Amino acid sequence: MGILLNQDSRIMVQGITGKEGSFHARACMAYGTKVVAGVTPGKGGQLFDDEVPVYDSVAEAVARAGANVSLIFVPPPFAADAIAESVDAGVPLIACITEGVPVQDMVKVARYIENKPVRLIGPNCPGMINPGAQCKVGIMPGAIHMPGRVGVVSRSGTLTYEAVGQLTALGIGQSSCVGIGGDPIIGTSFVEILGLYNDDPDTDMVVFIGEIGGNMEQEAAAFIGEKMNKPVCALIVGATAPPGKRMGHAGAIITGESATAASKVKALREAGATIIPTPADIGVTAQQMLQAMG
Amino acid sequence: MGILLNQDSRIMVQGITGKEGSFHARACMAYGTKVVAGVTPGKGGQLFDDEVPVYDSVAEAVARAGANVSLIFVPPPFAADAIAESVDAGVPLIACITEGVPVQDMVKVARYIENKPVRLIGPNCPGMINPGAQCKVGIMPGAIHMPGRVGVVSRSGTLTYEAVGQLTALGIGQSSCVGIGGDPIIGTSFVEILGLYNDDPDTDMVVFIGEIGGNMEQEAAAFIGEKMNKPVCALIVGATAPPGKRMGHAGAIITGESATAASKVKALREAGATIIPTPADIGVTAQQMLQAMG
Amino acid sequence: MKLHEYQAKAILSRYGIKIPLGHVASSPQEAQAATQAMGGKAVLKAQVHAGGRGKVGGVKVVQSPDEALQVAQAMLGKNLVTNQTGASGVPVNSLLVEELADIKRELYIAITIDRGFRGPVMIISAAGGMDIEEVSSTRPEDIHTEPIEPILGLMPFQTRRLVQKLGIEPAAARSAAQVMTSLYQIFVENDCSLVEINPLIITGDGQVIALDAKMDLEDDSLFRHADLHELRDRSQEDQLEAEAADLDIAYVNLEGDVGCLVNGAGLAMATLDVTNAAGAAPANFLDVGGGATDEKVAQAVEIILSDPKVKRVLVNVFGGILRCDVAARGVVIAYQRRNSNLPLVVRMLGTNLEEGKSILSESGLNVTFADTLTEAAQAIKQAI
Amino acid sequence: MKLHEYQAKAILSRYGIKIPLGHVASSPQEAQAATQAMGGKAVLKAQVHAGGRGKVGGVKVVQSPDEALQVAQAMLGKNLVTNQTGASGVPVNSLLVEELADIKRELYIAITIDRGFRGPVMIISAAGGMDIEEVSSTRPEDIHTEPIEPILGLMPFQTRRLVQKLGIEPAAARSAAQVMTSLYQIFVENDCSLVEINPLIITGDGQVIALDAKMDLEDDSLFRHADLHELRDRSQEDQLEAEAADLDIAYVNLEGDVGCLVNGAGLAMATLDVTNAAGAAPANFLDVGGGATDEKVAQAVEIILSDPKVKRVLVNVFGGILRCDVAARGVVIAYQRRNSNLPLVVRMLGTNLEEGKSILSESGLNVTFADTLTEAAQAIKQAI
Repeated sequence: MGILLNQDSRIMVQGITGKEGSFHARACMAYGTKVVAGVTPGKGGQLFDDEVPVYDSVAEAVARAGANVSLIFVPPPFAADAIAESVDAGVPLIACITEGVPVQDMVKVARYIENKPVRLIGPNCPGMINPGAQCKVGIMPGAIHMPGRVGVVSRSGTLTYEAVGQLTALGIGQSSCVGIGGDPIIGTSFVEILGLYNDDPDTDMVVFIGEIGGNMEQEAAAFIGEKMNKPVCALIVGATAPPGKRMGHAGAIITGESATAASKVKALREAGATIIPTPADIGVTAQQMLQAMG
Repeated sequence: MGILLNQDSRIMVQGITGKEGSFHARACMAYGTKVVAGVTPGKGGQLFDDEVPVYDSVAEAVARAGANVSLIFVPPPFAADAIAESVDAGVPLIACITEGVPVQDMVKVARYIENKPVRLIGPNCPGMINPGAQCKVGIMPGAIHMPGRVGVVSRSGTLTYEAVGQLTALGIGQSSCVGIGGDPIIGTSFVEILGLYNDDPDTDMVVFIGEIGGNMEQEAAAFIGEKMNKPVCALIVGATAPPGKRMGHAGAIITGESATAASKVKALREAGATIIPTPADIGVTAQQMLQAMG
Repeated sequence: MKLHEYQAKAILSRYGIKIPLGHVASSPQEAQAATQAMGGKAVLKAQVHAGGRGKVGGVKVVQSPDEALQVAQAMLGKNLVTNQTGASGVPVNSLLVEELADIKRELYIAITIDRGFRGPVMIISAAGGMDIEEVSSTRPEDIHTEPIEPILGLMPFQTRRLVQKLGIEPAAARSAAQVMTSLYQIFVENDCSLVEINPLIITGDGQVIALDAKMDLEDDSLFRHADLHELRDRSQEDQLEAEAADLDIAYVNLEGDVGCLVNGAGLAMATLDVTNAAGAAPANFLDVGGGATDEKVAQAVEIILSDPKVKRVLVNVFGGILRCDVAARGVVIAYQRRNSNLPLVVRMLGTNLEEGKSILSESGLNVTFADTLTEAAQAIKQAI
Repeated sequence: MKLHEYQAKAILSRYGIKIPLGHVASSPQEAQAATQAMGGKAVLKAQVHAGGRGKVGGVKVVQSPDEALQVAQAMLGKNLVTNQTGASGVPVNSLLVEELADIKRELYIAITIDRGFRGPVMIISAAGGMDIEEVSSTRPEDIHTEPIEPILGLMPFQTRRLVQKLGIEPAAARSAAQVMTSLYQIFVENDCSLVEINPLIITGDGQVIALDAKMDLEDDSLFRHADLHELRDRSQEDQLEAEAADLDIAYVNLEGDVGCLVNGAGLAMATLDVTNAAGAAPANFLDVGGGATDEKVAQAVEIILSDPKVKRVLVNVFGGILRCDVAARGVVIAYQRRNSNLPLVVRMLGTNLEEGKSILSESGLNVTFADTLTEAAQAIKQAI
């Protein structure tokens, strides 16, 4: 069935009346996602596109529309509030797409959600999709996906689409795809997503796409080495980025040995992951592994 | 064996070189308690009373002396720091005797210790004692206690001694006695201590002593009604205190219906606890119950 | 520690909360001039550390400067007795002269510490202007409580929820939310045990104004607020209670004639309970504390002996931290200093008991010893 | 956003951290006068947004006002090239003239965000004055990292531990701990991504002074610090990078000749990787972002085209949020505005792909289409 999302996922869009929110709410709906509510304070009572009720608060969206997943598009200064509102209302799964959330806001949010029964994906992420359940909670182009048994996880947006595009072009479907986000502080780590794929009976292998910067890929490598019982193929991008330069993602800045592509590739290889040679080889590498698995 | 403490409890005294700390460290040692370390920043390297090594930090006391219980006597402005230092060093059990800790310091400490493997007793409490293990971690007069099978729990200091004194005078020993403290925000509630007594094979019954103010006694009553499988006799003091007056403990201020003695007595009686008619009847009530139990 | 309304309002104003134009007057002439400056009409409010002043003439609207003069003359220098004061009341040493407000709605908003939540909660009600404890017991559904996570502070989604519960019209919603946010900041930054705006009013033109304000500072945190400590007004406190507080002794003045000295708040309450049960009435609650010296005990006993309604004294000490000989010595010192011969019942237990008893026996005081709480209560009942 | 040393020090000083007496000079005469005022000796420090200035003549001690004049003349108005700048360096527009310090010890102290801890950590080392990344790789045991729990803040037990690790003598310990506490306050209250004092010195007479200071503000939080935003010095930034930043485009100037326009940081890095792998060298990293309009794409392409080293352009767009037709239209607009005929390789996928292709085909530009990353890299290699 894939991870995080399933046929019972009922999505509310926080910021549905905004430019981004409305565009992507429509795209999610067009993909088949059950978008059951929108939330925009002060605009409660409206109907979005004549079909989705808009509420003033998340609590109302939960109580009246039975929403159980939040998809957040509010502007950066209000993102922490939107996340906290969903957590407070007991929403168990939240994807925050918003880019540019102040780091110290996320420091606080990270503490707030600790030990609470909630999973936050992002912020600054493309979201997640489960093609088999026709459920898309994010900004990825739905059409490139196809149902299948390969899990994809990445820090990035368009690079995830690139990976998915290569897979689909070769007829390899996806159980789920998750972009965990590129910010310094995010809700869910690589390790946690790998753990979900590991436990998902409908995922046979995982395509893992990391980047330079930080040491999350090393943590993932440790998990792959110790716990993962499914094959993983891994790509690290940014090998040719100049040191000390910031490459868009707050994460993609090389500081210290562990942040280099070489260090990450080494850790993943030693953990038993198959290394994808270049970003152009994602699909073919996965194909070879699937063939080897029989 | 009683609760919280046992023969393996190795106590460090934070603030051992202060007036209160040194007095009570000696009293604990005289009782038979294994006081293995003292902590006073800047005084590391000294020997307290020619036998207890003093360290600059809790981490050192843990590493070098194997301390596993902290007893805190530092002045109120430094109490939160002392607690946090013990938590940070991985000490699993802390009793903070200090009276007058700023409430907002405790608000923060309460969040900090949440979900950490640590139990904090107090602050503003007499501490805890396990007569059978000859282990006293607090300021209660050791001599009035005797080993036995009755658990005592109270918010208060001297009133706990009163209760113990009455029990011992009738030859009724105690498995453990715990004073949880009178401040608005404390580390461990009545309910948690009742739970420990409930699970302790060496406790046959519990003497419970509550006060006016707050609604912790109602929570305890709910626990007694639903979970407690041992008899409880309960006293509530402050019935004749005038409403709206603060009676020393920050807790003992009557606001709202649930804070009254009558409301608490009712809840406890309905939960199946035996009500101790007046503070003078603690011992005899326990005696009658023990006789009834056979 | 309590603040006066005008002191609390000055702090509110510093945090951006709107308050009425006002002037503190300590003489009738000042009140007259202030009323004149406000256009001839004003409200005069007695500045006392007690609620319930409105029902007993502590708040008066005046229609002219001359009326202000007369009303101020009648109020200043007198004691105000409300349902929250003792029979003697509290002195009115200053008046807050304020412009009259155009009240459309009256709301209640406060922050205090919730023990169960272990942190601050905001309490709101649309039934502002009333006694909130009465609202709480008669119409609990009109009160909403919002816990505030310390790591996040009061979040916008919470102020939106509160504003919605209060049914505040959109025009005033933003200001009301801002008041809530500021109030939380005030609570935290000043280590309050209570901040309360009752009523928070919405005016005809949609302004949100704190018409009254109450602010209690947490005593244990005053050491980090030297500036606030200076706002203390001792004239508003019970003199014996204030004296005790200076000595770090917990003391509450009661109505009976049995002076009580106990160590420990719980045992002190228990002592009140058994004394009452025996048919005697305590004159006070007094917890001398654990680490007391003989001098501190002596000062505590002197506070008791200086209370004219006290006819007999009960000492109940469980000698743990406080040793019995120290307590005994303190009692004797105080009786000698005060030259008192009031009957004395002493019940002591614990460390150095015998020494304590002999100190008292040899002192020549009119002392009766008791071994148990019951005996102590009986003895004090008969000690008159 | 980076601050100059003198700006950072002014903030440190406001939080009670001692800094040397200093004066900012933007002319040689000012430097001379400031040196005179300091008693004739001083250190002149180039105010540039780059580390490593000491090794390339950016910090000079002068022994007289006249020497200050000469040194300042040599430094001001020139570009300083350090190991952290590009080949053209950064302009020196001002000097910090500071009194000489009596250095007994040099320590390192900084706060930044630790991703693993999800919060701020304090980093200290007794090896102050050196490049901390070098210390970190060669002597990791000399660096200590202390996580700071946001709910508690930096606690005294932590500063005691840090002071002990640094082996600070008791006389200076209290000041050093106070510096740490203030530094955390600075970090939080100003939404920093980095604050660093290197070196923090202890003087012969036991004073603790910030001899150098670095402060980076987190860009995403600048909206709540209008005052800090004003401290921005655009002269220190790469002009194309600054222009891109103003347009909210992530752009990094590189050394090659392939201008790259990509949407998404991850895909942009992947594009650099495959371009390099094919033997061509990127002139830049450019992430135009997801919600771009044709005008924004046009401006991004114009930035690329205005870079004189660019000889060919690679567009790699995964049309999800950004539609292919919008991207195509933007590219055409820019080429037309700039009147450019540089070879163009376009690889597009996703929404409105065919429309995008036909816009480009019909534009008359010298365009080659590619379907895959591999094809795109090969095409750009040959497009010269």
